[in-house]
Amino acid sequence: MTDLTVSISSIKMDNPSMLASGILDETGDSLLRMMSVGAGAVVTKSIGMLPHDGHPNPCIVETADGYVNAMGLPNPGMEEFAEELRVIMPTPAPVIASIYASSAADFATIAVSMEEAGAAGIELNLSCPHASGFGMEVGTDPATVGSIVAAVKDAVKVPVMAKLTPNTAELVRIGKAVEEAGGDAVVAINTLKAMVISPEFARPVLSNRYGGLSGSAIKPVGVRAVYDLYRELEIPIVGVGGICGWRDAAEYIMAGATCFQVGSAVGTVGPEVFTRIIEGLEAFMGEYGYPDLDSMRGAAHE
Amino acid sequence: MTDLTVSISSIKMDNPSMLASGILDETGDSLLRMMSVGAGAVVTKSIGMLPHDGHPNPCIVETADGYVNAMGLPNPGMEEFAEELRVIMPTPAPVIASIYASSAADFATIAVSMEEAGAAGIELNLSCPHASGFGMEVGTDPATVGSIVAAVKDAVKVPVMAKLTPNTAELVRIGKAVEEAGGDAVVAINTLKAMVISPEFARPVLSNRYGGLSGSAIKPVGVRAVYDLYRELEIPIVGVGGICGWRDAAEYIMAGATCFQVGSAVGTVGPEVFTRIIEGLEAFMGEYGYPDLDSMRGAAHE
Amino acid sequence: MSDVVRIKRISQESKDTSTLAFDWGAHTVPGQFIMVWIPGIDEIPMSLSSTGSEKTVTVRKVGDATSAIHALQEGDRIGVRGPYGNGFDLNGLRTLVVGGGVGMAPLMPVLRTVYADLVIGARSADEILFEEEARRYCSNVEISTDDGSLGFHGNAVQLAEAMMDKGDYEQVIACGPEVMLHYLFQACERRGLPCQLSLERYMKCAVGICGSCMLGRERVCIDGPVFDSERLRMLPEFGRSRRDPAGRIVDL
Amino acid sequence: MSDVVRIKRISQESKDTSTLAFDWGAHTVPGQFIMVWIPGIDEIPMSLSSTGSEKTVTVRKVGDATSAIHALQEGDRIGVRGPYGNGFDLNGLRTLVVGGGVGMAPLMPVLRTVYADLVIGARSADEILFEEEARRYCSNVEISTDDGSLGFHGNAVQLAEAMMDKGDYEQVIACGPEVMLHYLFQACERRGLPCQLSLERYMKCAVGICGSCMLGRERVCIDGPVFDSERLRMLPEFGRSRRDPAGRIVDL
Ligand SMILES: Cc1cc2nc3c(=O)[nH]c(=O)nc-3n(C[C@H](O)[C@H](O)[C@H](O)COP(=O)(O)OP(=O)(O)OC[C@H]3O[C@@H](n4cnc5c(N)ncnc54)[C@H](O)[C@@H]3O)c2cc1C
Ligand SMILES: Cc1cc2nc3c(=O)[nH]c(=O)nc-3n(C[C@H](O)[C@H](O)[C@H](O)COP(=O)(O)OP(=O)(O)OC[C@H]3O[C@@H](n4cnc5c(N)ncnc54)[C@H](O)[C@@H]3O)c2cc1C
Ligand SMILES: Cc1cc2nc3c(=O)[nH]c(=O)nc-3n(C[C@H](O)[C@H](O)[C@H](O)COP(=O)(O)O)c2cc1C
Ligand SMILES: Cc1cc2nc3c(=O)[nH]c(=O)nc-3n(C[C@H](O)[C@H](O)[C@H](O)COP(=O)(O)O)c2cc1C
Ligand code: FES
Ligand code: FES
Repeated sequence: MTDLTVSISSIKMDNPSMLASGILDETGDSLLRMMSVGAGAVVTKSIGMLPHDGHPNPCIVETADGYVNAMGLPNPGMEEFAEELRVIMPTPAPVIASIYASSAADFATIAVSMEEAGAAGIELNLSCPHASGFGMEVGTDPATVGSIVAAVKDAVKVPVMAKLTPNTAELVRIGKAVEEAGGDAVVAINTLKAMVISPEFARPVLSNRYGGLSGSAIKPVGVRAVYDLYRELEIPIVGVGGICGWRDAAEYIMAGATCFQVGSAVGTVGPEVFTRIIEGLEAFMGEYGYPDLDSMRGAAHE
Repeated sequence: MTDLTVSISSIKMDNPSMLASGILDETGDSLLRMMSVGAGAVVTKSIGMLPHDGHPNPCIVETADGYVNAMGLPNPGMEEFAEELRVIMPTPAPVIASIYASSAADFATIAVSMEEAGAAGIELNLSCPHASGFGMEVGTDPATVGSIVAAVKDAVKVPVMAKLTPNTAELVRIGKAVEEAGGDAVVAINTLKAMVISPEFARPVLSNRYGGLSGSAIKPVGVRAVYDLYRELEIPIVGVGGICGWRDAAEYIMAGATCFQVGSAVGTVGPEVFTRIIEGLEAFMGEYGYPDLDSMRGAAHE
Repeated sequence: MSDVVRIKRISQESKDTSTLAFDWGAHTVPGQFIMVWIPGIDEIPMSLSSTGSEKTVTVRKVGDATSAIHALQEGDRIGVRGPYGNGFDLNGLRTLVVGGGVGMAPLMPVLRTVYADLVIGARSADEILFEEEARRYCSNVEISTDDGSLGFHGNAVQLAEAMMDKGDYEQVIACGPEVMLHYLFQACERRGLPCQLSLERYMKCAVGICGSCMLGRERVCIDGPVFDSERLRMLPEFGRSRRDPAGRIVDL
Repeated sequence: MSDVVRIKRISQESKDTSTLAFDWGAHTVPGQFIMVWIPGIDEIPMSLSSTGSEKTVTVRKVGDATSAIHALQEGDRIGVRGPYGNGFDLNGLRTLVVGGGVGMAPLMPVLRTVYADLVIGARSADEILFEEEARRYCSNVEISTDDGSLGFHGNAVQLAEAMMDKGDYEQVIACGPEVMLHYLFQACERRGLPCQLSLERYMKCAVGICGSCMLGRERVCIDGPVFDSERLRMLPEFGRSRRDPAGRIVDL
């Protein structure tokens, strides 16, 4: 029997798959739906202090092998979203609240509100590449990252994970800063800073001009990032970027990921992608003699 | 009539397409072949002081939308390659010699040898993501980059372009360093640092473990890089990354590129990709009223 | 599929509604929609009111983006991507089609494909859309206006109910304001008549990942926009509330 | 297409040559090759010696990677990617097939498909490959050995020339050491007989981008490995020089 259970500190999961932040996770019902198709945990849309519409349309472009998006962190705000969570609690799988803010204090405030509403963990969005004053802009400096992680760890009891940007040569240093500040896990990667231009209209397509590239296109970059992090960090790594089948998930786990997240493939494959990945992973582990995830994790490093 | 001619300092081209370094450009005959299918200029394989076998196989992986490669800079060395060039001179299109070295002095030595052999320009490979002591490792520090550019500029009369790595948040600063050191152009982007793992064999596929992602997958990242550079630099920008059709080329030009290079598409589409891109670009420019490349360049910034 | 198309023809359908025609090769089915990009303004969902190789959208002017569309000239270009959504299930059942206002748009490809009776509802006579063309396909076209300026004086649901009671329809296909659709649904439920209703929610990605168009557990952009009775019953929000662009609950 | 396959069966063909069979769904044509990955050792090009849904490669032990392949057991796994290359043009002409040494490998799928006469050449009797199977497909199988231990005493080209002069062949298809192929090509040119020869060069990418396999202006991996007389005439390097992994010119 293959054992797919896994945990990140106190977050216990039936399987290592998580819904990535920003994907069908702005409402309670959508979170429940993703649990029903097999997600081992779900991460919410990144939630801020106040309601926010996000960038005007167009905020997504379909590319050959993924998406370039600049949603601009739309969210109903901490208070209204806490209510969404309260309504669905208790849930069949853990809910991890992704949060964003422009100061350590605000991060802590939102984290507390999410914990109170039932979140089993907090994911700090330190990596959104297309929101000024937030995301990546706070997430490329190791000291700032450390102070945010420390502030949130002080404020809540649930595990705190930090989501990192790949748009830097300093990825591992920032991961170290998370670890040193007491973070429970790092999540890598967020989207790659990107742009799509319309030749006919001679302008960037996205209203925000810049966006973030996700989907299969970025998988080899994400796998590399996780591999790099695993060499230097002790805390668990959650791998994300371009996973759309069990092979991709297996690559991330062998690179060193404890869990993995699926985002774009919910669109390109469909929500059932979770069921398929988990079934495929289980079959692979059975055939290749991995009794559990521990035995497989980091296997590509040997 | 649409005018497709363009120049980078003294390098005059019939059209703005260039063969990217590392693609069918290790022998004189292969360079001639790429000119025959329409490349406006060709960039050679990156040449070092001494012959080098490169990394053992496997050194390439085909991904959904591109390649991950770690050739490891195989090349016959400066002397033998200079001979390849001498044999084919004069050529119907300019040959730009890509060179790599681990010190500014070596860069200058190789550049001189290439100039003497007939190269119309020099491209400094400051960006290969998978060769220790070379490439990206010398190309992520603005001061080092500046000193290499200055040394090569001192040594040769032909234009000198510096090829930048996208694996850094400092891209624009490094571009600035090239400009300040007297570089004639920047080339962006080289491949994204990446890895592919084989689940079945529980190991990275490439013998070098790390490789560089190229092809359609990276186009939105390359376009963004060129857009960023164009905002800050005065010198011309050569765009490269994922171009496989005229639309892609048009995106780069509108982002601010003076010329563009095509690499992976020579494999995925075929060498005729040059003819097709140029024809498509000409038709587009005719239909949308761009008499020449100047009128189109940077159009997405307005 | 994302493209730039050139507007071939513009027809004024009523004082605030126009149809724009363009050639676009994408294969589409009745009930699907596209995202229309008006550079510098917005990108908005629009049902296809023709689904052949010549496509049309029929646009009611209600705000910035739709006004910008109304300002376009023949020969101008727009960005389109899609088609998105599931479309209607054209199953051969005897069908009553009910269109309210610009909700007629996605119903036109249905009427061109299946033989059905039709109710067109609007506030007043000058807002009735596609009557002439519809009469070419349908034996029985009935009109309702809120102000009684044409046809039945009252709303489309009342008229449709009367027709359901007379006729022997096996299903109802409809599009229009959600409140109308909600009453229509209840009328059908009372009669045990299955429905296919095309709904709207605020759309951003249209590809089923952003979650802005959620209606209960359903993504209107990809699981919809057409919902059948079975799914409608599981959607307590239907007819009651929607989400604004920030994801907040707003009463209808 | 990149896959991991499990070796079903290993057959020893001669003292230094074995055939490995595995199931692999890729559609391939006679004359194509694959890249075989032996993790931790190397990845090398190998012709397919069977191109059905069960594929085989026939490997001569000459160095590290081929020795590692010879050390594999049934049930072991290898990585494969491909198929690559153009393959032979099986055009219905009366054909003489000439195989030298392990050059027989890509010719076996040809012999299974077309009706041809065959010359098998090797240094000595115990290095003759596939004779038994070939006799099942070919009316006329002739053997040459350098040491005269079996069949014609001499090289395959001499034997082939004799057969060309007797027979009324319309083309020659061959694979083997390049020096042999070069002489064979000249023999054919003298007789005005078109050839299709499968050549080898050092391969890294196999997808036509790295340039390591250049032969003049041709990429052996994708424009080849099979070249016809017309293209062979344009390749002054053919039979004379090749490139080493660094791209340096090396005499053959
Ligand atoms: C699947 C679908 C099909 C549609 N088909 C048609 C059609 O065929 N003809 C037609 O005239 N209208 C159609 N609409 C409605 C149309 O999208 C809106 O009228 C239009 O977006 C209004 O934009 P505006 O900028 O002019 O108005 P605004 O002033 O910006 O908005 C007016 C109202 O339009 C709606 N709206 C605005 N943006 C969006 C958006 N991105 N997604 C959904 N709703 C939005 C909101 O309810 C808003 O309150 C459809 C909507 C959907 C979801
Ligand atoms: C298209 C093609 C089809 C081939 N088909 C067959 C076949 O069916 N059966 C068979 O036994 N052999 C075949 N070969 C030759 C086979 O690839 C080499 O024998 C093998 O690579 C040797 O590897 P090694 O490590 O054992 O020997 P090494 O000691 O590494 O090398 C011995 C010689 O093999 C050649 N070689 C090594 N690596 C490569 C490489 N990457 N690409 C090309 N040549 C290389 C070189 O000439 C080298 O000098 C084919 C080669 C090509 C190009
Ligand atoms: C439409 C969309 C919205 C996203 N929103 C968020 C977000 O709010 N917070 C966040 O941390 N990441 C967000 N992301 C990034 C994803 O969580 C994920 O890191 C990225 O898409 C790579 O994974 P994928 O290739 O599986 O999509 C978003 C991605 C997409 C495509
Ligand atoms: C097989 C291969 C070899 C390459 N070798 C070099 C090289 O020697 N020097 C260099 O500067 N770039 C090299 N590159 C990078 C390309 O020149 C180019 O920057 C990159 O592939 C992105 O362009 P593309 O998407 O069009 O391939 C190589 C790329 C590939 C795929
Ligand atoms: S509009 Fe994004 S999920 Fe429907
Ligand atoms: S092996 Fe790379 S081009 Fe042929």
